[in-house]
Amino acid sequence: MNYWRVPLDAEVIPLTRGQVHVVEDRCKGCGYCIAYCPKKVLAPSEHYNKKGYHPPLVAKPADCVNCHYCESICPEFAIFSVEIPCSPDADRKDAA
Amino acid sequence: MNYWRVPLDAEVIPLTRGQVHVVEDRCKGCGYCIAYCPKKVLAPSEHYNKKGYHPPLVAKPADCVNCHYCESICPEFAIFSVEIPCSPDADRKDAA
Amino acid sequence: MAQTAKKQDQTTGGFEHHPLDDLLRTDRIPHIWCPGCGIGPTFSATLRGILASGVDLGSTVMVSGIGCSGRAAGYVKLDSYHTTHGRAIPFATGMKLANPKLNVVVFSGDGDLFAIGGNHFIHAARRNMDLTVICVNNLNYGMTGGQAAATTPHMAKTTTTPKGNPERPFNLPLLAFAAGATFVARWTVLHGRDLMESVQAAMTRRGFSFIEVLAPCPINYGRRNKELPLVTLRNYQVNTIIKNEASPAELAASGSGPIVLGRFVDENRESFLSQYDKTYRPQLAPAGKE
Amino acid sequence: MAQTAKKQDQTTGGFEHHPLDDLLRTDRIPHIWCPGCGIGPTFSATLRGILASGVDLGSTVMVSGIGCSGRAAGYVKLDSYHTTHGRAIPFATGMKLANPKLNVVVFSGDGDLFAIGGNHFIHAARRNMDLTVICVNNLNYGMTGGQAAATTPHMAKTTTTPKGNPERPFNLPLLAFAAGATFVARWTVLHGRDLMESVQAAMTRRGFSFIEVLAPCPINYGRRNKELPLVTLRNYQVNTIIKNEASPAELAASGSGPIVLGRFVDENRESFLSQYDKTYRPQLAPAGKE
Amino acid sequence: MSGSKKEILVTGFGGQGIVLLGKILGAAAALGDHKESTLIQAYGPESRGGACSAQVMIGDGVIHYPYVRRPDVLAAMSQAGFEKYIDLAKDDTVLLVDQDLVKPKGQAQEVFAVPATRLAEEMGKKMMANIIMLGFIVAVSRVVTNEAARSAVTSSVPKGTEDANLAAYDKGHDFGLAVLKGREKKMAAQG
Amino acid sequence: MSGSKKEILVTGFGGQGIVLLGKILGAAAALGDHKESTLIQAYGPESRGGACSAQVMIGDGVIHYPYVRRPDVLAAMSQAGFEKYIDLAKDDTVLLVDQDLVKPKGQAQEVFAVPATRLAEEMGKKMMANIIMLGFIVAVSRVVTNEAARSAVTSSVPKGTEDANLAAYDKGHDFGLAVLKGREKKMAAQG
Amino acid sequence: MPPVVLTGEHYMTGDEAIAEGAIAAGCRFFGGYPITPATEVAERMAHRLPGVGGVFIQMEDEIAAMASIIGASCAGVKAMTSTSGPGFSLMMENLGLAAITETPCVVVNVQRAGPSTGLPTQGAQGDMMQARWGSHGDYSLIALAPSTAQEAFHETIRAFNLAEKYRVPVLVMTDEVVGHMSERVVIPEASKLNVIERVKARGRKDRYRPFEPGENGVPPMAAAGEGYCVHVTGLTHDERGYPVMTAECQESMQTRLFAKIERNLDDIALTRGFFLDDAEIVLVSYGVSVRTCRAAMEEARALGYKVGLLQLLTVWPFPEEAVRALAGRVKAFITVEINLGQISLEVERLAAGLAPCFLAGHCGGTLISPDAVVEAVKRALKPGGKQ
Amino acid sequence: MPPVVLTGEHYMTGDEAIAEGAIAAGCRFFGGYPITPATEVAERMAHRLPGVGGVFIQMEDEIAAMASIIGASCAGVKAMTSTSGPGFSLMMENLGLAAITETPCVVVNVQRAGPSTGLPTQGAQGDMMQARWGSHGDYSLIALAPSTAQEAFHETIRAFNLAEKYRVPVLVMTDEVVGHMSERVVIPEASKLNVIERVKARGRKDRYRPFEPGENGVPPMAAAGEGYCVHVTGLTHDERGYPVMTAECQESMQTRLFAKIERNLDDIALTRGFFLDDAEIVLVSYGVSVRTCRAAMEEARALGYKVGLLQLLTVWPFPEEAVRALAGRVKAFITVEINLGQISLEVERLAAGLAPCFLAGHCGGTLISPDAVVEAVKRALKPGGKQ
Ligand SMILES: Cc1ncc(C[n+]2csc(CCOP(=O)(O)OP(=O)(O)O)c2C)c(N)n1
Ligand SMILES: Cc1ncc(C[n+]2csc(CCOP(=O)(O)OP(=O)(O)O)c2C)c(N)n1
Ligand code: SF4
Ligand code: SF4
Ligand code: SF4
Ligand code: SF4
Ligand code: SF4
Ligand code: SF4
Ligand SMILES: [Mg+2]
Ligand SMILES: [Mg+2]
Repeated sequence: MNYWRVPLDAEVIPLTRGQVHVVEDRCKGCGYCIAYCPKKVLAPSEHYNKKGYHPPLVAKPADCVNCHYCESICPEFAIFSVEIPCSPDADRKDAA
Repeated sequence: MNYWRVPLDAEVIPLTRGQVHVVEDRCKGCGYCIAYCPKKVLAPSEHYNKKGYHPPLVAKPADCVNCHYCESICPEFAIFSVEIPCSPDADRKDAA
Repeated sequence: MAQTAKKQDQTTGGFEHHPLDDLLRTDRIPHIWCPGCGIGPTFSATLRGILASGVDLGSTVMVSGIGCSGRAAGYVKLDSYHTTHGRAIPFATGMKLANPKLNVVVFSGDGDLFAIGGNHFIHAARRNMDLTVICVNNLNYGMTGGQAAATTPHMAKTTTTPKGNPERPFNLPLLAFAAGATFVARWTVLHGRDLMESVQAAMTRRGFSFIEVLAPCPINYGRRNKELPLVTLRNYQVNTIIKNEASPAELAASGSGPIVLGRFVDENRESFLSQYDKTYRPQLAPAGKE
Repeated sequence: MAQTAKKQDQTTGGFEHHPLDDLLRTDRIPHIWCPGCGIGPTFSATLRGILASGVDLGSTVMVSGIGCSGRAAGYVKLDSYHTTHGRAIPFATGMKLANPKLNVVVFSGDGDLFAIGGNHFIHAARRNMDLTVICVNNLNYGMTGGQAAATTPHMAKTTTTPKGNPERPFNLPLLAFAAGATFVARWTVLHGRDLMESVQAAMTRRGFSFIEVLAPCPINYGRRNKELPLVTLRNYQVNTIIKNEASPAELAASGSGPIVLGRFVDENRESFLSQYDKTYRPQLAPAGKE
Repeated sequence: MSGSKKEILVTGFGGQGIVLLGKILGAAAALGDHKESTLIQAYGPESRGGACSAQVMIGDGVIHYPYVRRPDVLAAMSQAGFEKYIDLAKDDTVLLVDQDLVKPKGQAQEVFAVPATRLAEEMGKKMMANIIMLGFIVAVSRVVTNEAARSAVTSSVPKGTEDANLAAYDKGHDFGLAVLKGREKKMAAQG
Repeated sequence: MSGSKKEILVTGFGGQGIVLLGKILGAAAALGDHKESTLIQAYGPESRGGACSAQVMIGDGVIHYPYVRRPDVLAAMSQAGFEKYIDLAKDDTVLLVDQDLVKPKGQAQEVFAVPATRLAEEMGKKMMANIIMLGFIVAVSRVVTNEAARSAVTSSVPKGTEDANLAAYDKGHDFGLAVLKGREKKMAAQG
Repeated sequence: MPPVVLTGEHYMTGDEAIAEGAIAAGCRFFGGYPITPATEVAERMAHRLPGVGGVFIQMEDEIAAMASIIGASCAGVKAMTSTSGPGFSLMMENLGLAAITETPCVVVNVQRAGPSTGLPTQGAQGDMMQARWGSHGDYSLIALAPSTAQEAFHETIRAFNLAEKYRVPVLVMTDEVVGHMSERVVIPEASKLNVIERVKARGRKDRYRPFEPGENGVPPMAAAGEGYCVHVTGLTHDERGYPVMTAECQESMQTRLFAKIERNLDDIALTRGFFLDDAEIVLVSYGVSVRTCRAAMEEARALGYKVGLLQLLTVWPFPEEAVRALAGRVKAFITVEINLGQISLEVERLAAGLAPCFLAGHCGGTLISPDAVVEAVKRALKPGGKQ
Repeated sequence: MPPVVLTGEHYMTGDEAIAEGAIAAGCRFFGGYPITPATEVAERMAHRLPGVGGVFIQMEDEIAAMASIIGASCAGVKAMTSTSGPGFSLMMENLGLAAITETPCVVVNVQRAGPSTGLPTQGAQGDMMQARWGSHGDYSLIALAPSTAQEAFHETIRAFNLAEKYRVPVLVMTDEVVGHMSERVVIPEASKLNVIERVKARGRKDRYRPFEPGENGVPPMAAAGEGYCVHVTGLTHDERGYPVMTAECQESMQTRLFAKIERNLDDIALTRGFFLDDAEIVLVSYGVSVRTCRAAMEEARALGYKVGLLQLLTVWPFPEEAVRALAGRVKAFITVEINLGQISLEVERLAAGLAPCFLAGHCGGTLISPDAVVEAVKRALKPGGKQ
């Protein structure tokens, strides 16, 4: 189901290129960010953090469109994205 | 103001002839029964009851149409009417 | 002759038995309510409604909280419980659940049911608890001398709002509906027959029934707001309209415009007890019957 | 290269400062909420809304009651008060009235605000008290291990309704509206941006604002009702519709049909404080200004 | 002690303004006459109709125990109140009643009667019967001075009603003086 | 006293089922082995993530004081729990850990390790790691009999999951027996 | 249909044992509100009650819970609620209603460390004085304090028996440790359990006076719906139940309400003595701290100290005679309780200077350790030793 | 604008005097709920507060009223509520919150006869033990008891001063008689009144620890909005205000909370002695019963009995030393209070068998009569006379 990975407000937010950061030791491995990233940037990891959870792996960092959806849904303040300055054209293509 | 003395539900209740009774020592002289009797059967009295209030005077007993309005509005269970058996025709005329 | 009749009527000989005396603890009458107080007519219509409903009086109970209105429990010749301020509904809930055969009527004041007791009210309504709740709304706390209540009109004067009430009152039928009540009506003490019929209807249905009754408190509310008792009653007469089945959401909050009276909600929804029995005590539920 | 980037991102070197860290007591993070708990996203959207509103953070206060959600007050880097079960609203009321310059946000759970605290809620709404109230509705009492709440769906299983909840839940926006709230919205944790915008709007208006947030409690509610966290989120996605300005009375009580989300009420009515000042403290009211 | 202390008991039913009467009396003693004074109000749950009383103590020394034990002055505005308290009266207790509401019986002491309620009704101010009774009490018992009482009336009643209340007070006071004069004459005649 | 009494401390984080493990152990002792037994559960406000422990006392006589003072058996399913309690251990305390979650360090006693969580994951029942640990504890420490433990498992877990839980129990128990055997061999080899 | 009495051997918590005790005692209504560490009582009642024909309801708060059980009891059904400190505080107003209306009911307080929210998951015995004095005005009630799950089962039955017999609210004052600890509970057959029913109203309905004392000063009770047309009020009332607003009526009502408890102290105020015959130091304790005392007593005796223990199974009314009788004989009392000195005040009062009194207590979060008690014993025996 | 302090001579009730005392003490927030006989305090505050820049709000119940004053005080404003027994019972939970969070506030209880609704319009002193023990868990607070309207004025100011100085809830335990009685009250000029302000947080905002004790063991207090970014919780907490769920933290927090009161008993525990020098019989009393005692003392002395009076202006913390100091010297103590024995239990405890202790009390509805006290004196002096 395609729809499943589209954040509910994807249409209304400006898409740029982003770099996603994971504060690993805060993560409790709920998987929300992985499930809801519209670009499938994130993936489950194998390794454990200090508390024994599996933080997400940034599998496709280049695909991040800086939509902040992972940041918004994360219950742990453990993930966020920051904008990468780059050519707007490239961005728009990415997001399309 | 004519309307003032018509009980709100006068249209919907059957009118007969009534005899109104006052349990004087229960009365606290609020005057509701006097004000709301549609037939002006009741009037203020001069005399005091045990507690020092003026119970209503049944000024026009023959006019009572047994509508129970005084009974319904009395806060003190101090007044009530009972039906007097009489010719229905007379009644209807009375009520008209 | 007229004279004779009058004398006879006004003595206590022969005719003093008021039709409601059988439902009154006559040894406690006259009651404590002030002259012109609207609790009396509300109480009397309630008793007539109970009688009219034909329920077994031996298994009919009245529960009250604290306040002038709450004193009703002390005058009714039924099993009657005068509890704590605001707690009549949860008390009644325990009573009804412990013995589902009881018909439980809660009769209390606006402060009792909606100020301190507001939470119990909305939860009982939500549960569709099998109770009939009658609220004497006299727009203030009568018993304690006329303080603002959750029903006091905006800018009305009370002893705790000496320059006018900065708050706005609840619209009780709307609140009851929003909370989940399945029977909601509003009348005034002038509408004795309608009120009586609403009580009667409430007594014979399951679930949570709520009836608001506008009633004067001439001594504490009326005095401070230039409302002599007869003025209040006149307002009830000229400034109300009856709209049965009006949507509770449309009932104007008291203020401008006429006060809407009527029977607003009468919905058939599984009551708490019938749902509980179905789910938890099938052994008690009459087979094949809903 | 991707590999390198990944490593860099996932270390704590250089990038670990989360955009909300300035509003968090980071020395208390990680918080106590379970993996997948919906309180975190609600809290985070609230903080973003507060930031976006541009209010002075130094005069912004968070007040919570008791419950998992109520722990939020312990994580926010604002003046914050973790009070007693159900009493956040009256506590916040005293705070706001004592110092009207404060922006007071109440953040608490459905049990806290609507079970034990229901009365305070409806009265604060009625008064149009100058507060922003955010309710994490996780359909149960998380903190005490998953008992039924006033929001638990009909027939849902909890530890105190082992065969299903015989009661029906409140429709919170409808209740808030009926009580008198002048701003009412409902979102889910998936609707982070809408939620954030509602918080932002609420922060900059006077009067009583209420925002309900549907949030999963996977551990206590989810487990007993076959709702894994991702299942709940999916429900929020596929089983909701957004209808801004929908009439609260039309919001279907949860049950059949999609859950209606949106900003339902946004009404301009004199708040308690502005009315009080006008009536009682004209000396304090700014001259000529409403 | 009782020499320097006056115990005054005023009784009636709720709604008659008994407590205000007591309050004015006490304030007159305390603030006008610079004596010590306490006022105890006793009332039931209801605002109207129930028994109600005001107990005023006036003395030169500090008043510790504020309850009236044996009243020096007993004023009754209801039959029930009169009957409830008459047994506390001493031989020299000054008894005062509203003559339309109380029919004294069985007591040995002389009774001073005033038609306070009727006078008030005549003035069109039924709710000022208590102030008329106050004037009457002051005139007959002299527990406080007339000046102290008048100024206490002024400062105790709602703004705008001072004059009407003073008029009521004076009516009661004059009535009291007249009664006393009549009594003196009678005594003189008898003596 | 301590001769006839065993103090067992199991620790982990909330959500691992530590309390259920303790409850089965205690029930096995009390109902299966007909000993006296108490179980104390200690937990924080949160259901997940916080430290959590179960303290089981097993003895022949009545157990008055139910807190573990010096554990005879200490089983840890989290690093934090291990570190918190290791100082209570005696020289002869039997130490057991989930080897993937706990890295023991600094202690003198021998450590019995089991990959309980991993074994559970392999079984597709991650939440049965506690039952595997239980089997392991029983095998290694013999604080209760195998029969008592198995029947306590059956009567303590949700209906319908008995077999899966017994399988998990047996896996842990077998693992424990194997470890013991290995150790014996090693000791024999060393000795 | 599940068995009413769960006869047999069980490994269960104190909370669970309380629920089973209640069911065995005939409790058929529970109105509650969740709170750690009492929630499990409610949860077990939610499971168990409907099966035995009773009703469980989770109310909107503790005030409502308390009101609901009074209502249920007035309808003729044995009723209970359970809570912990914060909820107990909220029940105080209606506890007074139960006392003045003489409505039998049982309130379980599984104590945790306070004040306020305090330490919700950790035990204490800090509500013992509140149990006696927490509601406004003078009133009298009964409070019991079990120290084991087994006692919790039996004392809950005793609580119901006393409540029904004396028409009084009875408190079961347990704590988090007993509440959450699992241990063996042996439940006898139903026929072996002593279950007492309230004395019901009998005779001519028009002559019945709801508050006219019968035997033992306790009025027979008519339930709603039985045709006696009672009026029950929280106002001061006469024997008819009618409010009478006089000091005289207050006096006569209160005198009887206190007397019905005081006159029956022998039946109510249960204590248990351990090694009191030769004791020089007497530990006075109740609830979970009795466990500490029994462990400490063994240790102290092993060290040669003559230590005895007075266990208060009934804490209120305070078993005054038991303390007075020892006061002349012993070298010291040590009250052992998880608080900063509550029941110890009563012990001190009753010792009347005849024996020095000490407290081995702290403000909660854990048990008193047996060591602390042994230390207290040593100190008490030091000449002139004051703590 | 009306004057802040109503300097001059007034004839007012105790309730009114309390309101004026509060205003004079700087109270600027009142959250209340009407109840006889305390309503007049609220009503006067409703009139007076807005004029002096304060706020009055009538809350939906007493729970909310109590919560609102704690919130207001945390916002930096002196705050009060008033109630009577039933409402006082409802305030108990949040009273514990005020205690554990060290929030200054004043709660007035105008006592009426209970339990439950009891005699709403008639006085008693039946909530005195509840004042000390009514909330769950161990906590410490201050309770004062004025006996006249004049004292009511001054003791209300003292209540605010103690509340602010020690960051503790302070109770003014008066009763219907003092509350509704009118008498002369002389109000000094504002400049003659001693008004104490709380010690505010100062210094670097990032270094401030909200519960780190300052002078006298009391932490300086930061109000919301002052930039100190405090966290305040009803959970057991450390000096940062952060919850710490251990018995150790509980111990250290509680030790300080109790010590700040105990160490300052000299400042807090006010008593007044009358004729104690030669007294053989000492009446111990407080609040309105002091009036009875003073009348009775005059009568008894006139009869030749050497009677003295110890008036407890502060009832909690109990002025233990004042009683202990007398215990060895006097023939008997008679506690005079309108209840069935509450403060008398403390007197008995502290007398420690050195002097027999009696109670002249009843359960309310009227004052104790001076005659009853004189009788008690006579009985106490009879050899072997026990009441
Ligand atoms: C806990 C508690 N708080 C306050 C009161 C005082 N009180 C008695 S009646 C009442 C208000 C009554 O108002 P309402 O319910 O509207 O009844 P009314 O007298 O107007 O009929 C109050 C505040 C009380 N008895 N108990
Ligand atoms: C007076 C009182 N009663 C009960 C409790 C126990 N209690 C703590 S949190 C809670 C319910 C919390 O539910 P909710 O507000 O929905 O928060 P959640 O944990 O679900 O976020 C309860 C009943 C308490 N602390 N105080
Ligand atoms: S910012 Fe958006 S695109 Fe980038 S990782 Fe997060 S959810 Fe995916
Ligand atoms: S949403 Fe947050 S907590 Fe959940 S897996 Fe992603 S980073 Fe971890
Ligand atoms: S019954 Fe009707 S007509 Fe007759 S007196 Fe009463 S109100 Fe008038
Ligand atoms: S309505 Fe009743 S109380 Fe009023 S005047 Fe008529 S009879 Fe009297
Ligand atoms: S005070 Fe008001 S409500 Fe109470 S009895 Fe009097 S008129 Fe009725
Ligand atoms: S119990 Fe539920 S609400 Fe509480 S933290 Fe866990 S998931 Fe969240
Ligand atoms: Mg009212
Ligand atoms: Mg919740």
